[in-house]
Amino acid sequence: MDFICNFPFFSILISLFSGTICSVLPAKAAKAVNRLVIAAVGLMSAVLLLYLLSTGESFIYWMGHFPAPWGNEIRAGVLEAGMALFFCVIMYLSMAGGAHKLPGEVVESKHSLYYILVNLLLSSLLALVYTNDMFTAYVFVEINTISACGLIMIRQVGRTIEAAVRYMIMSLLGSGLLLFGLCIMYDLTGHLLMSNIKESVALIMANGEYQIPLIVAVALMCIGLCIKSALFPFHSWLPDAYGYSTVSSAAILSSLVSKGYIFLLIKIIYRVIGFDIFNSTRIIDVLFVFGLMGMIFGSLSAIKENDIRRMIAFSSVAQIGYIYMGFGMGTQAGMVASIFHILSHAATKSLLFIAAIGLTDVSGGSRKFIDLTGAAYRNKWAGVAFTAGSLSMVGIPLFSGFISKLLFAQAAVQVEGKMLASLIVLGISTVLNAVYFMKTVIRIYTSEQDAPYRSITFRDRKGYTVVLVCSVLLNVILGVSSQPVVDMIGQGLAMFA
Amino acid sequence: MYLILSSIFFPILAGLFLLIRYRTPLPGEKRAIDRKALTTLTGIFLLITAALVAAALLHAKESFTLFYLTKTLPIYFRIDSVGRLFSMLAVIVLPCAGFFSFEYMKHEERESRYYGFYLLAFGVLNALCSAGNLITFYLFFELLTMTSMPLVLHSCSREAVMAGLKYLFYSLCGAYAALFGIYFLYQNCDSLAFTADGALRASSIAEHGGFLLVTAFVMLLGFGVKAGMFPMHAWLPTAHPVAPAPASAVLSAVIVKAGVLAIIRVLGMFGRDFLRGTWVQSVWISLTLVTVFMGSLLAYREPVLKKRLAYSTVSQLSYILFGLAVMQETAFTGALCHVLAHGFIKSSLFLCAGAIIYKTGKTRVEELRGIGKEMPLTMWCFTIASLGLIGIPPTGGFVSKWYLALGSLKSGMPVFDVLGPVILLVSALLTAGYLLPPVIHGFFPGADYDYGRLQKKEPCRLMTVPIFILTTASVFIGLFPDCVSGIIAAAFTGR
Amino acid sequence: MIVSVILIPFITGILVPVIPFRKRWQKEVFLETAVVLNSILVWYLLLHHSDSTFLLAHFTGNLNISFRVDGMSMVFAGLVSALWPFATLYAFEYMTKEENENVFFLFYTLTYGVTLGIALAANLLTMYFFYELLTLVTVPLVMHTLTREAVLASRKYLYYSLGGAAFAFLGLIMVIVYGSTTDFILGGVLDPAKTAGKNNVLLLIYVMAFLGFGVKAAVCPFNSWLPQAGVAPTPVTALLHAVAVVKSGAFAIIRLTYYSFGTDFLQGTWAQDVVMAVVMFTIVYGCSRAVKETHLKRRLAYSTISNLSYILFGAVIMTPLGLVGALTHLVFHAIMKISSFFCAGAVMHQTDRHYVHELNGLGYKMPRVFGIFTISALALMGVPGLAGFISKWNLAGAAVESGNPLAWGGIACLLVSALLTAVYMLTIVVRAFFPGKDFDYSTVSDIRDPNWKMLLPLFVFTVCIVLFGVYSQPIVDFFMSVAAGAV
Amino acid sequence: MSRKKSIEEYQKTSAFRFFRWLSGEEDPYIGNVEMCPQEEYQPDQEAALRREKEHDAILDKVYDTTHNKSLYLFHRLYQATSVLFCLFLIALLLVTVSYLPANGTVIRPVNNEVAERYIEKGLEETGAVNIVAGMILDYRAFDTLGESHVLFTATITVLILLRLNKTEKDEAEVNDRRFEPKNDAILQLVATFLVPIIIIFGIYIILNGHLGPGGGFSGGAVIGAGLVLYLNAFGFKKTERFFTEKTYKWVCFFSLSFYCLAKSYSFYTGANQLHSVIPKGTPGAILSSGLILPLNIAVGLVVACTIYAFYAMFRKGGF
Amino acid sequence: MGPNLLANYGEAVSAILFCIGFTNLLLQTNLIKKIIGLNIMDSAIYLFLAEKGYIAGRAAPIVVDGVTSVEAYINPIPSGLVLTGIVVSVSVTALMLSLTIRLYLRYHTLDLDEISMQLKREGK
Repeated sequence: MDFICNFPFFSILISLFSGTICSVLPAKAAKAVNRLVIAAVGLMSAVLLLYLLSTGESFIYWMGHFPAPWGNEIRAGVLEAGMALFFCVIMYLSMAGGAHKLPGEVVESKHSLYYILVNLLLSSLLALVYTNDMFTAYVFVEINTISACGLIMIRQVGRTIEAAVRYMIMSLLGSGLLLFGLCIMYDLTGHLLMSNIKESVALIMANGEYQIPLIVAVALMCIGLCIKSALFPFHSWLPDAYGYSTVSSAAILSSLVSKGYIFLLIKIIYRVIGFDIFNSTRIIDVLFVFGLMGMIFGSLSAIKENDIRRMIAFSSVAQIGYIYMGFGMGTQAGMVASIFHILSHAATKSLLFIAAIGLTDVSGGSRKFIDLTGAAYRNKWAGVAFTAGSLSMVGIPLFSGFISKLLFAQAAVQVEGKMLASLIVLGISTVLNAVYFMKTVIRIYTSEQDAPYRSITFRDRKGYTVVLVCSVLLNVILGVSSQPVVDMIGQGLAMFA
Repeated sequence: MYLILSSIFFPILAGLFLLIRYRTPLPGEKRAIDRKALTTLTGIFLLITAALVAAALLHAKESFTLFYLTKTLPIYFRIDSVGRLFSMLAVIVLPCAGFFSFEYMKHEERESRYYGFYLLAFGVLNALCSAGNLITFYLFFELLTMTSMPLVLHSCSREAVMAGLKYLFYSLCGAYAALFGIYFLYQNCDSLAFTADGALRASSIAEHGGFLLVTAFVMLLGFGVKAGMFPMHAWLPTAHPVAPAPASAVLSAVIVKAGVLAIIRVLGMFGRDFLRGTWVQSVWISLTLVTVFMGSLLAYREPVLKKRLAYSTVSQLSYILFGLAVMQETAFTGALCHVLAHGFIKSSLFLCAGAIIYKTGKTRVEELRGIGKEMPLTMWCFTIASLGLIGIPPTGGFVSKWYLALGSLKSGMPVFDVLGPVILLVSALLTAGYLLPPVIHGFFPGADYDYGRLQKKEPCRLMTVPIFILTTASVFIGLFPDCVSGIIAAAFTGR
Repeated sequence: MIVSVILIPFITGILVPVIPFRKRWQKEVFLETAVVLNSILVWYLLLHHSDSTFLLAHFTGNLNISFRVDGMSMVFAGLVSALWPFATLYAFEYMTKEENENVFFLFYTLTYGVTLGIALAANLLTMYFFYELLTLVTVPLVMHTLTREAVLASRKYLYYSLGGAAFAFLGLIMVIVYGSTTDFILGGVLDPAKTAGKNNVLLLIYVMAFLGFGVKAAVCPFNSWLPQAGVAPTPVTALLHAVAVVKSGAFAIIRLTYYSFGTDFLQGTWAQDVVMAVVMFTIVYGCSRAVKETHLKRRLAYSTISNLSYILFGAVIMTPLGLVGALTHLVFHAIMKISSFFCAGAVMHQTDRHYVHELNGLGYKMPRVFGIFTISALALMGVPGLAGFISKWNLAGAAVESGNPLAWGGIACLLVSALLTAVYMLTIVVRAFFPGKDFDYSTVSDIRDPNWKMLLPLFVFTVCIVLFGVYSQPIVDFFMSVAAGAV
Repeated sequence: MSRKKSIEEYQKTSAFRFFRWLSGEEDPYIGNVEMCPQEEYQPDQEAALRREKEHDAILDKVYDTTHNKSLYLFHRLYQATSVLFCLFLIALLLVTVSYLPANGTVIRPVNNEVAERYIEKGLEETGAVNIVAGMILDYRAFDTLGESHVLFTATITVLILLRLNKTEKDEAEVNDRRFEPKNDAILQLVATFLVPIIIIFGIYIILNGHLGPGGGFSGGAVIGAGLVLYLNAFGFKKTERFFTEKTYKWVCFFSLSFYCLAKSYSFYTGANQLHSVIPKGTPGAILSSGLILPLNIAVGLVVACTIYAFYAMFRKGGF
Repeated sequence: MGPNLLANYGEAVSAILFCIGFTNLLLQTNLIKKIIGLNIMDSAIYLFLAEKGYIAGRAAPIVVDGVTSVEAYINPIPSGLVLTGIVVSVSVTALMLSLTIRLYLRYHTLDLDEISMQLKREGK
């Protein structure tokens, strides 16, 4: 076994451990450790990704001295490594982009706690990505949930706490369903490791003995994860949570946390249930319908919204709808599109949140559109970045959003029954996206003579600008040279099977 | 070739020259217009044009292609008998009315514009008469509308402008309806060059004959607008009263005849045999008859003289159209005779009305009591012309109406062969009813008329001579119809 | 080479705000030189084109960004590059009264490049890419004045365009999935083996894509952005909203219909009927609205809506002759409309009057401008001897020849529209030249024709209108060969 | 009936208009070509303000629960649907349950080779007599590592939520004094007896985790309970002598670090097939079963501290 | 209905409890009741797991007298899972409680809807 194979384990471990370490460090040092850990994990993931690409097959890593059905395991394939790398990049950007706002949002004495949470969140995300064990996944889902809740309410205004409560309630419902589904699954298969469950599931499907409970279990798990990732009817917690938490939190939450759950769902679909078995159930239709509804209603809510952050948050609902629509298509292509959209949406959403904060900064801290008038002139970089993000969301070629739209549409065409519905909704949703994003873009580029915050000028922050530029670049790179990424996703999915 | 071209382009260039050289000075601009020079120049131009046209007419058939719009759309000129006939009308009426207007327009503003467009319209009219195919014809048909519109709205009062626009839009509407047909003709004929006996390909007739009938009907309706045919006649009574009298004369006598000319051409293109006995013919005849009757009726109850004459024009033009719609040689002869007769008579009547307005300022019929005593020469001409229009021998109107009725009876159509002449007759009676009262009141103002206020108001020669010439011409046609019958016969066969 | 003609405007545009010009004329000379140079390059390229495809970049899968010169692109690129220098010249003079010139010229020049990109695109994806880009680079131009109206207009413009592109995108997908390639090939690229049994869906998507691209071409339910976008400075309205942008929509539809889906596939289907009905309705609707409209530029914008649908009408006849008609009108209408828009702009620039009823009597004071306006009005009406007649003739000829009864109805629409065109154009002319008896000339006393920078383009366009009206044979022949796929 | 109409009335009829059109006096559109300027768009500030006020009023009305009949009805409906929803869920799950393998029997998927090996070789491989402890701390130690971090994370979030600033702290302390049982004799006496016993019992549980029922978590909870009792009896003043926030921080830190590092070592060696140097010891002895004992101790410490910290936080937001 | 409902009475009870807890957590407006619902839900799951481990007539999995045969002990895995689950549940409950305390201190009510209303009134 190559040394590199330890990297997934290392990355989970150091991020977990750094959480502990940060608890005894002062804020400055905690920040440094946090950045360092993210960077290190990112680096390791990159190396791992290259390694996996060169070997061309995934590997399994024992967590302990015992092999498959007895001990814990983690597993690394191209997709996992790529996701880990991507999560690190986004997280780094989000943290760096929101760093300058942190003192204003969080009480000084709690900064180090903030970094602890971020580290733990990272570790839980990594664990979700790499794990090969359902129960481990459950445990880390809980870490993820709790730390995300912490990230929401670390900025202590009434809204965030309420949002945190709502978030927790929904998450706990989701966890409960997930756990219950897991238990039933365990009862039916007697295993907790994904690959073993999959074998048993295949047997069950072949025997036909426990089919009904199996499907119920799968449904429970799916719904649990849907709730956690704020699929349309379960999204009520989302706007406040994303809209009022700290910038970095919002960026991380919307681009990573929900994506972690979605990735887990993908793993469940591929590694636990089996893609074909999953597709033969009605569940994908439900996901499909919810996805479509999310695309429309999320956008509609976003249009009605008068607050830029909440608007972006509602847009996330719509985008998650896209992802579930991809699942709902039940084809490999749909899945690839969904995974690509996870990436592209994560890149874009964090960019949008960070850029939005730059705009509100120069508008007296107000997030109302009326006050944002002309903000792009006051903070040029943020304006450009926000525009780029919006264009990506709308699906203009050159940006990542276009590719995901393209992939979705191509996937949709291959699904006989769902083609028209998805294509039309895709079109409508693009129109709606255009409406609210372009409304904002035009608003920030409108200069009115008597706008109240005209005199505010942007204090140039190098770091912030660099983050913006990097995010935009990331977006454009995903948009322009998407082929390697798509290939990689395909390869990764192949490794799942 | 050069004669025809020069008869077209000389007046156009002359008109442009007048428009530019004598353009009206704006307030603040220190430039005066030498009115005398302007009128003299215009007169010379008119005469030269008339001479050129006359010379062109004398030439036997001549045809040439000026250039090609597209590969299959030549701008093609050819003088045939029909064109010659209409040219004759134009070449007499236009200079007369032109000279009349030298006096009439004395007090109007912006004379030069009037003369300029007058010459332009003359040129375009010449081109229209000598156009050799449908596209060329259509081109100048549109241009005729454009160039004659400024004549209508010359006074620039609100009503005049509105009337001008109305004229414009009605005409364009008609032209476009015609264009619709042209598109289809183009596809279904070998060429768009005029002929008298149908240019449609036999295969096309067989294939979509029904639709071609629709096309024909649309074209007839479209060109009928210019000729004041029923549903689209309304522009005439609006445009005439506001236009200067000589312009009305030209409009009513010549320009509306362009519509007639067009319809003759269209009939030729489709071929009478193709249309005869179809629903197109029936509907068309009904329309013309409705127009005839309605026009007379409206004229009868109209108090304003010029407007009354305008309604009369509506009615009389449909006589011509009726003659064409019968599609029979005698009726055709009658129709073409009526073209000439009505042209001379109506221009004469309008000029008379103009002279009265010019001298006395009276526009309503009931004001004209005793006018015959004041302007005897004018009123005599008016009387003779009126009689002609009613159809009293030996004027031109009688001959034409005779032929029309005869042709209709000969045609053997169901219903219309008798109904037509009856309506024509009734209409003639109505004509008498609306034209004779001014005459009677003019000469016999009644016992209570105050002869003391009477004063000689006879206009100057520049006005009376054109009126006289035109009246004479109308009588001449009636006395010697044979001199045109040759041309008409040739026209019927399309030579 | 082919990329350089797209890049030069980009570079020039970006340089405008960057280079610190000391005097205004320096900037003007710089811009004009660049634009003219680029146009010359384009023409050189068009005249010496080879049939090879230039591959710029792989995008994803078998999709790539590539360029090629074929007949259609020759038409459109030639048109655009011929008009642009004049429009730029005109813009110099016009913009003396507006603020933020640099930004304006930046995007104005960028638009040139993007439009050429649309024209020279070798496949649907590339075209779609530039199509979206076009929306983006033109929005700042619409927004230029930054008044509330302008902002509303640009917002609407964006919504409509992006929304339309979203549905056009579906068409792109169909071609990607069901076509053998996305390259433009006359006659279509759909693979019969793949499409078997899916015709109705494909047709539905075609209709959606048609309407999607139709948004830029202001097809009826989606046209309201165009009149509103008239708040932009006139050079923009004239060049972009009469030529570049809206014609891109029409161009895209032609590409979609003739080069991607293919006429064989579409002809005689319900989809053709639907789009034709839409187009016909737009023709009449645009004109009727123009008649009602009192704002000069908006009136012209409505006129554009109607005229664009002429082009589309030609396109949806779906015969080679229809394509010829469409192309003819594409080119001729561009010249006519840009000329009338420039007249309107000249009036606004010289007199600051925007409404039709304010134009009384201006004809005497600005005889050149209004003379040219009259000619363009007549041309738009389709008076023989001017360019408009030829294009309408070709359109109607194609419609008759197609033997499609609906197309025959379309001819009627064309003619109704021509009549309404006369109504809305000639009332202006009449007002300008025949202001009425009691008109007070002192109100127009200090108004005069604009200077040569504005007049030169106008004169050139007028000459073109007349020239094409009288002698259009070579250019129509060229269109014929394009439609036959011989170029 | 030939009633004569007045002129005005007549002029309104369509017959009259038709006649006017016939005689060319009126046209449908000629008169309409007249133009007048359209009104410019004017943003109305007042209207906007009014709208805003109305919006507020509506909000007030909607959220006025006491006076709102429909809201009350809505609540009732809400409750009813809640019950229905619950019943539906129950029905669904009962159906599922009815299809599950029968309980208590041997031949079930659950009783497979996994459980078999744990039972048969657990003692040998982990050295723990308590098979469950062996399983969670050795076979499936990764889960447990995560589990302890869940607790850690929760503590952090509670800290974030409830920990007070220096200034607030003083105030809270004053408030807290009022609730604190002041020198309750009975309580103190009982506590003096009980607390050592409880803590010793807790320690026993921890240390005996690998040998019998018990383990770090349960033992830690017991110790925590003892500490809480002590705090209640004697107040913060006393506890702060030996247990402050700093103590808590470091105890947690060291315990967790140890846990992390120890498990990392074991994972690393396991995964790379290296030999672990940690001796298994004799099964049944107190110093046996490799890392399980130290880990139990670490977990116990963390849990004890955490339980105490929770209590302190809930009570007054600090130690 | 499947064959094993009566045999699985323990699971059935846990399912009912789970649903009650779930519904409470989802639909109660009072925060404390929500937390109680959460705990009921979690407990139901532990009950379920415990039932899964149970095999009639066997002992708890603590090796007695060195007997390491399968027939002697019940399945140890569910017990382990329950242990882990309890820790998670404790953590989550603590977090929820502290959130409730915060909200109560701020808004003086435990009703989540009323808190939302107050927030909306605050208008930010």
